[in-house]
Amino acid sequence: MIPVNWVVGLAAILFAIGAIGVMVRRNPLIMFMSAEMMWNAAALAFIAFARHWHDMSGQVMAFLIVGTAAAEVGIGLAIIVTVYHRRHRLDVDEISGMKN
Amino acid sequence: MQLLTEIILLPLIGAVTITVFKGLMPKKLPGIWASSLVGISFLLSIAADVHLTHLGVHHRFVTGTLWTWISGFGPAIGARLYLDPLAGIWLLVITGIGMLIHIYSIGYMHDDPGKARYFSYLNFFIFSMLLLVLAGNLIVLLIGWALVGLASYFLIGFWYHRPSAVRAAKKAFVMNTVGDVGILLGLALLYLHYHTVGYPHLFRILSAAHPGSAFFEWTAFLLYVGAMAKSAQFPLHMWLADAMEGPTPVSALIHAATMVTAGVYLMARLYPLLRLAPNVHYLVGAIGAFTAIFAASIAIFQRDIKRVLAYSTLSQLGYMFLAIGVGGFAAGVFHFMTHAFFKALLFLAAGSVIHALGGEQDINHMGGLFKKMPWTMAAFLAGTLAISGIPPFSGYYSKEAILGQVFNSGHTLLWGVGVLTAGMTAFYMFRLFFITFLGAPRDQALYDHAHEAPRVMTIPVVILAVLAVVGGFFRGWLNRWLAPTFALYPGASHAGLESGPLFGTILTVGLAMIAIILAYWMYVKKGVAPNAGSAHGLGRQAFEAWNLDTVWAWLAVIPFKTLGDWIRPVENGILAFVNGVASVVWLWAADLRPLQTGYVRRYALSIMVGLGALLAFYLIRA
Amino acid sequence: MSLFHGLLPEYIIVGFILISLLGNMLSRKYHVASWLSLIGMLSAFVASSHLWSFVLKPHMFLGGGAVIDNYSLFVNLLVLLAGLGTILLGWDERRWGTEFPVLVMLAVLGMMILGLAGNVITLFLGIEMLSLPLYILAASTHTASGGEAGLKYLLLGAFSSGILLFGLALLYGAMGSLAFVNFAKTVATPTSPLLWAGVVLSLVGILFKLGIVPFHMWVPDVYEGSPTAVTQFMAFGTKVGAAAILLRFMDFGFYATPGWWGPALGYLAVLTMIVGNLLALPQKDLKRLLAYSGIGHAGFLLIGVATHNLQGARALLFYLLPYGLAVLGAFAVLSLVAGDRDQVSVSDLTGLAKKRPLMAAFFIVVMLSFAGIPLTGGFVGKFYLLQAALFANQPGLAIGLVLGTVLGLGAYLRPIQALLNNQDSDSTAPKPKWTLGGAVVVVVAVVGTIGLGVYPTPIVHMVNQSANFFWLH
Amino acid sequence: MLVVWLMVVALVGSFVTLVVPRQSAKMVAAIVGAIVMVLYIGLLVHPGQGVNVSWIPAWGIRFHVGSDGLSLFLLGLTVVLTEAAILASKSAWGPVYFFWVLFLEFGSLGLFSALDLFLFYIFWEVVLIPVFFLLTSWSGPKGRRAGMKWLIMNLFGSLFMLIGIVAVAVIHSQPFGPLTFEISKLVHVHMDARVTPWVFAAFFLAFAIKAPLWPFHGWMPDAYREAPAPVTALVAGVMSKMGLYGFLRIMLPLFFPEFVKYETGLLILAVIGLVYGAFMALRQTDMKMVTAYASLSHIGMIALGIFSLTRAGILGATFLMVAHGLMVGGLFIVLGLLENVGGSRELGTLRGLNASAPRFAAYFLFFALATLGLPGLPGFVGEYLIIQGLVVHHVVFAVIAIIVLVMAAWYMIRIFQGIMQGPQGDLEIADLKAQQIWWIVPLAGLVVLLGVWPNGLTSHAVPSLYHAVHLLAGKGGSV
Amino acid sequence: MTAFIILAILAIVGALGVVVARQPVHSALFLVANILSLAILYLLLSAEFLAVAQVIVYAGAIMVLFLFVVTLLTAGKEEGEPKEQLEGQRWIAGVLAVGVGIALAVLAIHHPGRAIASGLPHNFGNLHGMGLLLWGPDFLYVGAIALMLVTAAIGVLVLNRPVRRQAPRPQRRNEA
Repeated sequence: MIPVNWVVGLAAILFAIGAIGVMVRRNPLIMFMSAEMMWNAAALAFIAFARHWHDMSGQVMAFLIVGTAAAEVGIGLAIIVTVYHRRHRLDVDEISGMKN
Repeated sequence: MQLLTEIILLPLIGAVTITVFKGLMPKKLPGIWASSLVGISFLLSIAADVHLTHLGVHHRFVTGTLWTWISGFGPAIGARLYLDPLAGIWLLVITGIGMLIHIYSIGYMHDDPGKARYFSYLNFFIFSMLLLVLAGNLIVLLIGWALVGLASYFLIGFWYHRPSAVRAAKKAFVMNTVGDVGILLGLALLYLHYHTVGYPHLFRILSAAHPGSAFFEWTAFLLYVGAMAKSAQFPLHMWLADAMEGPTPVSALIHAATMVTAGVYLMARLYPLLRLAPNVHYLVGAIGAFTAIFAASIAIFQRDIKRVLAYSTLSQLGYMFLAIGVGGFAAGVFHFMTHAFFKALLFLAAGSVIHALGGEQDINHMGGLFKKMPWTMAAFLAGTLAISGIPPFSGYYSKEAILGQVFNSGHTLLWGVGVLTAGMTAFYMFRLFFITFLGAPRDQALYDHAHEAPRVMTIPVVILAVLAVVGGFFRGWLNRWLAPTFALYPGASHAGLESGPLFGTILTVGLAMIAIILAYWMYVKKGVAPNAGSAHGLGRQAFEAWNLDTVWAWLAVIPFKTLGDWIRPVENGILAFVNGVASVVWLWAADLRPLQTGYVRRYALSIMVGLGALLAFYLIRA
Repeated sequence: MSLFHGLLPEYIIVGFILISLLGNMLSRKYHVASWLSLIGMLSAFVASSHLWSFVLKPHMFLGGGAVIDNYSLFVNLLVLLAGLGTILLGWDERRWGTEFPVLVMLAVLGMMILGLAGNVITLFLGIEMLSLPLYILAASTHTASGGEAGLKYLLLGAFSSGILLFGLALLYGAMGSLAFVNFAKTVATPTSPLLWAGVVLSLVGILFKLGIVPFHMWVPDVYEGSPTAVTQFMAFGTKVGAAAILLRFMDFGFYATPGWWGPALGYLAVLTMIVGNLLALPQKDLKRLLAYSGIGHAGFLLIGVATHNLQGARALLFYLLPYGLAVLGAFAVLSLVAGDRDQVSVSDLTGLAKKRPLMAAFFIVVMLSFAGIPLTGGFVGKFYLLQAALFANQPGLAIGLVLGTVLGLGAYLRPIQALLNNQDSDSTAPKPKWTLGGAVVVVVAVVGTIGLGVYPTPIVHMVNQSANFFWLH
Repeated sequence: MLVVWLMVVALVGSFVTLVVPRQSAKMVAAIVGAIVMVLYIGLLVHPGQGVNVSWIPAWGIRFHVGSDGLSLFLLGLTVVLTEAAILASKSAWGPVYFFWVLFLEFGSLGLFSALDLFLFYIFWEVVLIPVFFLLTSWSGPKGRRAGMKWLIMNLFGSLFMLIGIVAVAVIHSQPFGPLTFEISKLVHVHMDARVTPWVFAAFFLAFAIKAPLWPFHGWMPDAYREAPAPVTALVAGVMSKMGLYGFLRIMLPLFFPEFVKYETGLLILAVIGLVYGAFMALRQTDMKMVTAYASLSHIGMIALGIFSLTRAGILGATFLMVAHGLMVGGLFIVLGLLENVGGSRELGTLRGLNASAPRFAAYFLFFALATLGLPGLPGFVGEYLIIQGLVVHHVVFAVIAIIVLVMAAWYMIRIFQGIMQGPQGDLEIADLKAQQIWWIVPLAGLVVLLGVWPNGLTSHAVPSLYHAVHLLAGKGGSV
Repeated sequence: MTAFIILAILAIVGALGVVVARQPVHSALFLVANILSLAILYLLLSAEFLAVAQVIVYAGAIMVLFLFVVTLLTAGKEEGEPKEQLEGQRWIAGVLAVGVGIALAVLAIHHPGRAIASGLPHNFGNLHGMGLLLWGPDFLYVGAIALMLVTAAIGVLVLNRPVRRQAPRPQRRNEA
């Protein structure tokens, strides 16, 4: 028997690590991966709670998260490619022309 | 009532028509038109006074409301007119002398390009003065009061291209406004307490009141401030001498005969109120006496023919107020009447001289004119004798009446001042007369050009001379005429004309005679220069009117201007505050802008910060 | 009423998306897709209006996942308006290709889903469906700023969606259900920490879309970098969607316990109103200026939620319309002035009143509506919000609204004065050209703005009806 | 009903000026103004019931307009001054200018006839807009700044008033009553003692800024200086009355106890403005600024009358509002024409003009005299009534007020003489031609009429005034 | 419990690896590890279907896509990140995220929950159960996902179209 609360705790930690990734890394791909990790953490929490409540709608939600993530990754990677395919470095800080 | 309306409106019609149609009128028409309108007004005034005599003694007034002037905050105030014997005297003097001066002006202003404008102003003045005198309540009186001030402003500044005239006009206007607002506040107080400012009603209420409360003192004082400003009592007197910048007939009419006596009128009118305010009542007399001797002291040293007359006017006004101050209302009115005659006469005669000398007013350039202008000289002499109080000229009677009453009332000090002033008056008037008409010509070129005035100018002068000579004989008639007015006021024991002790008369007349002889000795025999004594020392101070202009400037003008300058930084501060708020907002915005760094990771961090803050917020609240 | 009937507008949009895709394959003519989407959205508009009278009582489907009521229909109408405006403004923008109308319709669909969302799943799906096409549209100009806009939007969007999802998960954990209806039933008692942690996280996700300070940072950059028509769509449509879901989420799901979530939103609202309008002041780029003003307006909208009363919900709904109309008008004029460029600075407007008086007049009207001057819809909206704030006994919100409005006024007056300025105008610069689509949008916006300002009664009635979801409990 | 027609004609007319040919815009505007005037005369004859229809029923907002004695003459002021401003404007300023002027008339008419607080507020802000545009487009870069300041400052105040309005309505509707914005109903609102001062302050701020009372006049110098003269006339003549009208129409009935409570403070504020404006006017060398600060001083005087909380004072304020509008409006118009021909407003540059331009001098002097409160002209009537009101409880303020009257004579005569009299300068200007300014004669006539027969106004104003301030009875004193 | 701890450590290590790894390829590989350990965790949480979906979709499809793009974009380019330039970014981000994470974790762990006594329902989380839901009442959600995938397809199409900078505005009369 897996302690559901602990699983959610794990999800929270993964979520935090993902957040750090987004804020700290400068490589857009890694940032994007970190964001995906946050989504994954949320999916994990949903599944854990679904188990806790004996309610499958949480799992449906998790499934939808996975599906959406797929679509989002498709678009995201396309954007990253268009932005970076001519650039020297994968550095998100270089993309800061608009400010103030 | 209708008669009163017509009397008032005729001059107004004149003023309006001349203003509007002056472009269309032939050159001579405005003068004739204006004079004839005032003449008709004069005839109507006589009719109105005659009408008064048919009324019962205890009901001798005509009054009525033309329309409701204002209502809504208490009992309505009407546009009221009121004629009683007191006003009747003024009515006659205003229209009568006004008419003469109009006629005189036709000659005097013959060559002036602005004469149409002049006559419209003059007519406007007559209208305003009539409104003042015939007012049936204090509000209408105040309107007339201010309008005569305005007319005086117009006429003083008639030659508006002269800076001195402009300055004098401004001074007159502002000082008169001081008087206006005094009356305004006084009448507001009266209305507050009695819910009326209409005449017979107000008199009745005041007559029933008991003297001594501070309210009466204040009200009376405020109204007296109005009279003070208009009648140029010390310390609000400086405008009058400067007012001589206007054409001379104007000085005769406004600044000698009529307008400046409005204060006397007001004080006489408010006799019941003064009775209730003994302190102010005494103040009126004291200031009157002081003004009289003060002005006389200045007049002795003046070199300008009109200025001498102006200060003598001041001095005589002081006499009138002195009379009122001791309760001699009838005496005051009497002196007003005779003064109107002889002072108008003096001014017009002086005007003839000035006219003859091509505008020269400095007596240093005059002398020996009696040969060239006999009529004028005779008239001037009559006036001078009258003002000096030599019997049997009119001035003697009125001055005697005043001094007698002062003596009888027990104000010995004031009486002494009055007597002394009488002597001084005789001195400076004869100084003026001797220097102007006798002796050798001081300026040959001017003298050669001098000529007797045209008939249109001499005739009014002669008529006035006759009046100045015989005016004193109206004494008994006046006493009877005014009795019903003062009979309306209770406790009017001293109102009628009285005569003083014989030694007083002898003293006064004797002093005057000595003064005349002294003047003759000095200016004819010894040929002392007119400006001798005014070069330095006390004489210079007196010549400069004791420098009260400077005092006033230091007391009022400069503080006000300085305050204005002090306020300027405050204003700049307020404006800067508004702009400052704007720039602070702008700076704030500029300070916030760099937070938008353009780095996407910073944006993410900002979201995280928000998240953390929200979580903390709930954690703390939970 | 069946689910199919209730979802008719959505189905119509889906249908037209598919038809357009098909059409794109068959014909590469640009205007085919535009016409299709135009027809599609108009029919959806008609369908939504048609449904209006059927849903006087809310209908719930999918176990509470979809709520068809006047509220959702009103949101539909607003969103479709935004979509129609975008299509018309982008009518001649051939460079975006035939996919542009399809993407707009997809985003519109997402916004419509947000309007009817009744559970966590539809909330999430709606937000993602709204965002994904917008990521593409933002990046679609192939310029540096377009790419930057797309990238920033994408990364931050993914980040905030992650937060949102985690919050929703926590909520689910606390409630045991995904439907807002059940939240409302469960939450009546004092709350567990897990619950409010979930609320906070999901709020962050939604407020991010709405552009509330401090989650607003993406807004100016994305607005500036995106093509003008798309910016308009973001400013209007996204706000509608986000505000709609925020309102439903908080006022419906957590109606019973307003006291503990209201104040924070109030503070955020005041902060947003002031910061947004303040930063709009010094902007030189017109789109950026409007972006910051959009942030400020998000603050105004948030008042409607923070008051957590019926008036607030109504006022928010009402305010969306005049705000949207003003956005339509402003961006339409902007795109006309911009011509082929994507950047318009305030000084580009100089002398517009001389060159195109009517265009200038219309621009002035919408600017005044932003500023909340009477006889424009913006004023009525602000008035309603103020009413809500005071009914809720929260004068602080009212004062914040006033300060924000005054600051905003300062920002809006600058373009107005620029276009009235004849002295400094560059007479050689070409006159902006009217386009048919732009003209239609501007006229509709201006007529609507003034109409709302002069006689708002019908819309007020609609709005009051729409906010009835509030009384479900 | 007629009052609505006035507004409709002004509004429709304003749009008509936009579509007619450019050169005939002024004529069309003048005709529209004249039609409004004719309608207004009809209104004078049959004041009528006004209109009261539901507008936004959900919030209990009604389109309720009407004219009673309090507003009737302010409507007249608007109508007359607008026509004068149109006639005094240059045809070259173009149709949009006249559009805004007529639009301003529309707004002002609406404001003065609104009996619903919401409607009042609508018009309150609507009138701000035309002035902003007139300042922005018809004057230089400084005008743009002035316009910005004008709009932002006024809006700042009025938005707080909006909070106040809504607060009053909301409080009135508690608990569970329907909302209403009818002034006559809101009068009966019971507010919590902690809330009232704030609501009071909210209203006060808006009215004080618009009037402007000292020290809320930060926008005033710039706006008055930069605006075209006819616009200045409208702002000083009509718009400054709106704030004061607000005091009378809204604040007095709503907040009478607060007025009693803060009376001394309010009086001090007003009296500072009175004195301050006079001192500033005394030290200005720009003739327009003299008038501007004189206007500030007069606003202080009117406010003094209102805050005296006596019948006479309030009646005087009502009267002076109308009279001051006509007088100062006329003065600004004349000064504007003078500036057009003289090319300057400075005291030193312009001097001794009477010789070349006697008509100018005459009109200038007439309006200057009226403004300084010469008895016989309406300024005096108002000032008398206000002083009559002040002496009831506040003699000190009455004394200060009369001192300022003397100063008024001083600064007005100073500026008049400086420009018109004295030795003639190098400048010779063309005098007014009759066809240029025939219309100012009726305006002057109106001023004279008001001064000679003030009862025509006051007797009409009184019933509604006492209705508006019926609470005065509680304070005692019929004066 | 042991299994959970092991999986948790694996997942956390994977996650940390993503954030720490210097090269994107390594990050992607760490993410795969993380995802796989999570998939196993799903199994333990009675979510068989999702475990499978996680492996197929995430590890199989998404990560492959990532790796593909990584190689596409990093090929022939300088690797590694320059030093942090934003002042305090790491520090504040770390503190905040760790704080938030710990707070959430603590909250979650201490959440009392309401234990449901009865066993899991039939078909809980397996293919059958999910199928019944996804092809039954929740089909519309799946439709939405489908539309999103379409969007993604369109997006890729649009974004990688040949660039036409400053395309001229179409002239109306030409069209006619």
